[in-house]
Amino acid sequence: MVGFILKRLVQSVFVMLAVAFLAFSLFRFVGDPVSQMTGVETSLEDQARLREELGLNDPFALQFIRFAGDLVQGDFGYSFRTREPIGEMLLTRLPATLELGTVALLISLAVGIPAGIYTALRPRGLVSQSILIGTLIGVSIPTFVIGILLIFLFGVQLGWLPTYGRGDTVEIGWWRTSLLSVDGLRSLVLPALTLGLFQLTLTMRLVRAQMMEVMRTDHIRFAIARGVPWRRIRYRHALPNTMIPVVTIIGLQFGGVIAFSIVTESVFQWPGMGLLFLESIRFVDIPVMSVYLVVIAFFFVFINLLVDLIYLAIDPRLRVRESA
Amino acid sequence: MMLARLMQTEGVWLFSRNPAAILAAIVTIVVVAGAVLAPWIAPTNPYDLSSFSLIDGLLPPLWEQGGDPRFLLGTDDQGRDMLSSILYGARLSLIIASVAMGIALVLGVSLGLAAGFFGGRLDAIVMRVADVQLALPAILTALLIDGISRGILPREVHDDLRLAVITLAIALSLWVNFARTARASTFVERNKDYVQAAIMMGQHPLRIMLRHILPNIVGPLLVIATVDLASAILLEATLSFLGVGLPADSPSLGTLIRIGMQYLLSGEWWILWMPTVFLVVLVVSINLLGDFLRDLFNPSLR
Amino acid sequence: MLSVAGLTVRFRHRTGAATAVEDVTMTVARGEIHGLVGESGAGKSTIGAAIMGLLPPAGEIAAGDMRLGDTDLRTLSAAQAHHLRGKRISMIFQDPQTSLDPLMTIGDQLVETILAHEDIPAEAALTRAVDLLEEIGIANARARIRSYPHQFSGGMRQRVVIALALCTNPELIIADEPTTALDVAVQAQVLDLIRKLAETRGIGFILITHDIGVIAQIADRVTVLRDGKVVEQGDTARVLGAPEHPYTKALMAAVPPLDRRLRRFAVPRVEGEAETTDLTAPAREAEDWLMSGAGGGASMGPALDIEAITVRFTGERRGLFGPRESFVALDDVTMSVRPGTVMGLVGESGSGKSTLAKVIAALVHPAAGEMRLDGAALAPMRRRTRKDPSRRVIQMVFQDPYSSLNSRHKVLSILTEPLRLYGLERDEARQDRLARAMLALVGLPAEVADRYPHQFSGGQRQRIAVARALLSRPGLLICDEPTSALDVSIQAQILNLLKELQTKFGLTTLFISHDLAVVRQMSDDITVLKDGKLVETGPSEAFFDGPRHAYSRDLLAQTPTVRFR
Amino acid sequence: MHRSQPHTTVLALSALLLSASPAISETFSWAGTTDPQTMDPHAVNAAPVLSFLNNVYEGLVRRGPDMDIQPSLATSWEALPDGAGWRFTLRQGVTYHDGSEFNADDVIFSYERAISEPSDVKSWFSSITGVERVDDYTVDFLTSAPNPLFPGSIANFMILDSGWAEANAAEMPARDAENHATRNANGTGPFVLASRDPGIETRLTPFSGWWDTAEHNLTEAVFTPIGNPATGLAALLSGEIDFISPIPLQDVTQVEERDGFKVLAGLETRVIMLGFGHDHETLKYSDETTDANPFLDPRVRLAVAQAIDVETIDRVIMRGAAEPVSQLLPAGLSGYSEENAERPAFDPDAATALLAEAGYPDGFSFGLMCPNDRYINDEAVCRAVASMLARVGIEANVNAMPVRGYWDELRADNFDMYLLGWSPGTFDAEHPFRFLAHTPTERLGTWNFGGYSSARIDELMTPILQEIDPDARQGMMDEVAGILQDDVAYVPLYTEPLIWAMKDNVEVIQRPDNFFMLRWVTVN
Repeated sequence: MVGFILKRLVQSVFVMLAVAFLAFSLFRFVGDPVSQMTGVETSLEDQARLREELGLNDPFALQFIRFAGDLVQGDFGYSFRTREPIGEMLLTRLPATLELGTVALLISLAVGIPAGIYTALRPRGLVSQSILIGTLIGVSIPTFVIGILLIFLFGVQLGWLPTYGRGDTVEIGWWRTSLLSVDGLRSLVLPALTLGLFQLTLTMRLVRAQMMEVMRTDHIRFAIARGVPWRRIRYRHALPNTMIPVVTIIGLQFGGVIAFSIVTESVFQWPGMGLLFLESIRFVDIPVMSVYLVVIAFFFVFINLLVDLIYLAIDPRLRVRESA
Repeated sequence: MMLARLMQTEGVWLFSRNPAAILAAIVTIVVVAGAVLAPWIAPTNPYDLSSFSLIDGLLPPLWEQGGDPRFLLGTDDQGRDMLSSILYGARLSLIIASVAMGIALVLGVSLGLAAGFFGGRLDAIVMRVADVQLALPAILTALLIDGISRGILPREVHDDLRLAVITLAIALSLWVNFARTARASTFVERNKDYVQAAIMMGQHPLRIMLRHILPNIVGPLLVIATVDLASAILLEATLSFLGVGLPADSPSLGTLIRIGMQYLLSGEWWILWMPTVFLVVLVVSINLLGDFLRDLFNPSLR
Repeated sequence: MLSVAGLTVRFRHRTGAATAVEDVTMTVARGEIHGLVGESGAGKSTIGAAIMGLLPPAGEIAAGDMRLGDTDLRTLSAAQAHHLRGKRISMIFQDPQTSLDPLMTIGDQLVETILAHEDIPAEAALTRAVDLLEEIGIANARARIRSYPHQFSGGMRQRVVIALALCTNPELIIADEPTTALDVAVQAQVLDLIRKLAETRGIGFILITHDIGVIAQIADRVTVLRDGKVVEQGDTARVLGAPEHPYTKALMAAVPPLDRRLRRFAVPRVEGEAETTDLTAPAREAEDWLMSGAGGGASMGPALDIEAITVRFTGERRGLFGPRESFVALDDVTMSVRPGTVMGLVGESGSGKSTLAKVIAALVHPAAGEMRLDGAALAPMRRRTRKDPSRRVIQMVFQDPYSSLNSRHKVLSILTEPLRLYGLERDEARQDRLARAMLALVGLPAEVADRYPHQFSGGQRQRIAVARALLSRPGLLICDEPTSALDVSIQAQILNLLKELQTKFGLTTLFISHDLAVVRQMSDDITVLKDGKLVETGPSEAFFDGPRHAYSRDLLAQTPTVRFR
Repeated sequence: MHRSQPHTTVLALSALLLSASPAISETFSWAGTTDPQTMDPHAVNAAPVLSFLNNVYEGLVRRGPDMDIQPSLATSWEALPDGAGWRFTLRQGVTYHDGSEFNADDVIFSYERAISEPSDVKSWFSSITGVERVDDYTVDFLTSAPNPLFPGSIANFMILDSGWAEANAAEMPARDAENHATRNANGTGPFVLASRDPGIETRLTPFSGWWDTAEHNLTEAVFTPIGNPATGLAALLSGEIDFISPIPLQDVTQVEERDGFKVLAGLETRVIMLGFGHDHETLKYSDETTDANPFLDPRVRLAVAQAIDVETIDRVIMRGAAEPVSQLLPAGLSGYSEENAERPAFDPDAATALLAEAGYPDGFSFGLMCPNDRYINDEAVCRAVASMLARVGIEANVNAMPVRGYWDELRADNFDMYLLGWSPGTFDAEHPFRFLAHTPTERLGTWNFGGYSSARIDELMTPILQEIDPDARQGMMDEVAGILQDDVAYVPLYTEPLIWAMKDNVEVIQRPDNFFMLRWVTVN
């Protein structure tokens, strides 16, 4: 079990290194950093000087090590476009994206799991069928279309909810949250829904499949044969056994959430990292792109480590390892 | 071959009593046919500049007031026939999606097979690479690849390669699925006696993987292929929406939708909704087929 | 107490309905153990499910009635039926590994079951659970009750399962193959336990099994089923001792006796095969081909010597930097198989017998030790090249006939594979001929070559597997539990087939089985393994007449036998 | 969104100050597509930045509602004898937002800063040889040759407080790393930078100590960049913002039809035109014609002009909001040539004939370069042009790309024909002439990508720049315009419309250069 965690840690480090390397090559070889930083009117000598300053003439390996080192120390360099320190840029955007992603994920779980259970327990029922078809259509409509539709329905036509941005935010230290003000929460609804919908369908279908598998296992059949009350069978026996694989998937889903938050943020003008990333792509702001890359990878890896721990917590077979 | 057999027995029977699947199949066939035959059945060729005229711009669909019999689904801001654009667009989207899916399939399955069969270090490496890929979700990968190619390729080259870039990007974000599934099922098959027998008899690993294992893991792969085809189409659309998709003179469904977005409010609703509805219908039916296959290959869910 | 009359169960299929159980009538009295015996597809389990009211959706009770005491089981509402389950009828499943919820302590599972049926405080339920565990022989139950299923061994787990079935004092317990997944030693204990419970608590048992030995050991009365119909019913001693119905007779004849070695089994004419492989023309052709391989004349398989073979499996890392746990599967095993004879290899699960086979077949690499084939060194896995001649000489017949044949390939291509691989026959037409001939030799019609494996029964598949092995002109044949997945009558046929081929071609054979009775029928010599160590090895008859080692004696003692003559 | 703490006090303060103004309004929030990437007036020479900073910083001169030059930090200015340069008399008693005094040193400092190496606005001072401090409130800008237009050309040259800049180590515009001036500002302008959240929102509050009397009645102004046009429009219609610019043309009617909203559609001064590769020996992007460049033949260029139906482009793509033009600048601006007001009529047949006559009876193919995010519906226009040209038999391979990099492509001569929009910075014909018509040199014709060259125009350039007498000047202007039209050096298409959408209760002044001046905004 310790070995298990150790292994995952090593793997995570590997992943991070690989991504950092990607990011670095991106930063180093896509376009010329110097010509990016300097205007058309900068003289060649100045460029050469800058090149030297930035250490772009040093051996590749050395540069990478420096790059990685800076990252580890939280020095992310400066944006080509706005000249701002990327660390700060991301930090100001981070809360927005995390809050959006988390809420979306919560929505997807809060709705997806029950729906999955329901459709698993009544697979032939009319409701289940319609839910299934519904979600199927849900995944088939591009996220951005859904987003725009929601905006025009609830924002413009009904005027119930804000159409863009985060609304009022409250600052707790450097963390700027929109969870503590009514306006903020209202602005969160539409983006979170848009983002959550896709994950929701995934979660639901997964839970459904797992649950149906579990309901067929011997220990459930035995529980039935022992006359254990149905709800206990479903929620005390079947559900936990269902959740084990589901938990792991949720970790992977986080990747999806981040990815789609790019789309959602661009639709709702949500001031998160995704929006920043899109802009950096539009203006070929390589440093921002590469750092964003690293940050995302970090979160992904981190979440999945977390998931592994949860996994250990809920599965006794991994927790205790002696056998009579 | 194995599919063929499946179809003539179990499959067909289940299929025949699954209206959703039948409907989906029909729709898919019709759409795909329409897309493939676009050059022959489309009223006009949207790529041929002289074939349309700005004069016909923004005409509503036939049934709408002011519709023009020449343009069943109306025209866009350039005076292009929507129907033709959609057919050609679907064609492009399907080409991109299926090529990307194909690449992902070959890449992922071969890696997965090898990893699952040989295990050990190879397996570890492949899976770590997969992890890295997973850490960079589909859209991100696609955006990056596009961004990179913008950076390193001269512009006109990049524009010529745009199709390739998009396809590659999508493929890269899809291969992991195949790899993981192939690996998992290979692990299972590898320990079955028939593979053990083959190994014991000293057959060539390549032969064992391709002749023996592969045919036995086609099922789950097929399911993934279907679902991924759908998500590939969506991904392409999303990329186009984010502006890294295909240029407007060779519009894919996604590009059409992106263009249509400008007319969401303006009253020329058909420019947005015709392609969107088309896309959704297509994807839904492909997904339905995917579901059907999944149930087919996973009897316990029946 | 339980009376079933004229029970008929139908299953709806895509091709109409099939009758799984037809007009079955039986009764179970308090404290009676009623054996329900029959081969796969006989409908034993369906009867159990019907009584429990747990038929799968496709199944429906078409006729007959079932009463438990004065309650009519058929008229119960779903809710009533569910309440009755556990309260009055309970069930024991085959595999203790999977019948318990892995995420719940056995205590919780016991308590939950008790509380489900009785309105008593949780503490009371807990104490009863503990007592119960004590009663069914789980030491230090008070502590163990807080452990999770995976912390118990197979036998202990089956005891827990039984405890769960018992904890609400049901009148009737349906035990569906309760010992099939267990080793003989454990099986004996579990059976004793059931016996005891029947006597002390007066619980009626329906004991569903395919193993006549088990029935013979503990059942008071027995019902023999075939194709869903009752063939014979009555006191165990009577039915098994003096069977009236030919099927029962055949069944009994097919049961390998532990006390003597038969030349061959008198097998009932079931399935489509020719009873003996009386040599048809093609069969003879195949035979000649096999003979011709070894330079004409009655060939002799090679001698196999195994010296100090040790196999380690490395497992999880222990601590952060601790060493990997490594588990010794085979510990310094030395034995040898005389040319052209059958060596029986017996031992409980985990004794390492299959590992040994895999080492010889180069599927597992030994940590130490040497192997010799006719005196010539036999390279271990990592050093055995694909072109190594021994690859052809050593062939294997696997336990599970369902997974040993690639279901995606036609039988023909499965069979011709060795011919191509070892370049024994270059000519396609000839390969085809030979493959079909070989089918004839193992007693299958030639045309089956054009079918796919899934179109065959287990027995037929095993015959195909044998044919495949023969088609590489083997000298050493390894049979890893070749019959343990088969019904007794089929087992008999396969054993006959193997015997014949072995004697005919003088194949050196390593015959692995957990069933001493089967081994006795097959082997000239015998080797006993326990926890990877060699217990004893020597001539078979001597072993069965007087095993030297204590462990061997227990093994013999615990193997259920059928003696009613 | 995030409220700044001193908000309420500011409110009270400004309320007190604006007691003159009609009604007390609350926060005014407006949106645009792009965020000003810096608050440093010399770091980036781009419309979004300059437009925004004009509310915070001020120059020596400023432009009025109809682009007329008004005194700002300079009360008056006069040309030094024999074209030695210009003398500016500075306004006294002007204070910066931080309260410090404005004087000549700041002007000189700002000049030094503006021509420093990292600065992006050096070009404004290409004609300046030096700046001299006469006294605390008088400064001389010295030129080598007479430069009558100089005062008009520096309306966007904004003055920083030298003290503040030095105190915050912002003596130079930021280049690789940001400096204090990137996110902070200390100008003399009507609005104070209250809070800055790059890419998210920027808050301005009225400057109590402004030297001029405020015409606006705002207590706070919030700018939010909204990239997605649909979202932006939604934000306006849902009442979350008061003003947005631009909105998609096709949505104009929608907005107008809704009550509570209005659209201000004025004409911008920007002229959209097609340019040719006059100095290209061959076509770069032709599928067949690789040995020659047909566009060298004026008849072919004229054919192009005649083949394009500007009216239809205006009707369908520009929704009738554009105005066809015949010259490089819209009618009404100084230097516009009345006698060349006619543009070649739309006449496909004539065009076909011309092409045949020029030796291309069955046409040819070529590359049309086009931005896709610079001008209103720019890509759509290019495609329309392409399809119109296709009808007279010449096939344009449209290559649309983001404006980032577009100019580099043009400078690299990667085009056969290109789309260009030009707004005369000085609001005088000399501006386009100087940049587009003059043969490319170090300082002149710098945007004449096609390398069009006319000896006559070149020799007229200097006089035009130096001539003071209006009639004589206009004479020369007319001649230049005539030459350009006869040569069909460019094919002017139309002037771009300015589309501003706002709530009914918002009153703004739409200046032709599309700068949004808060000081003219009133909310009733």
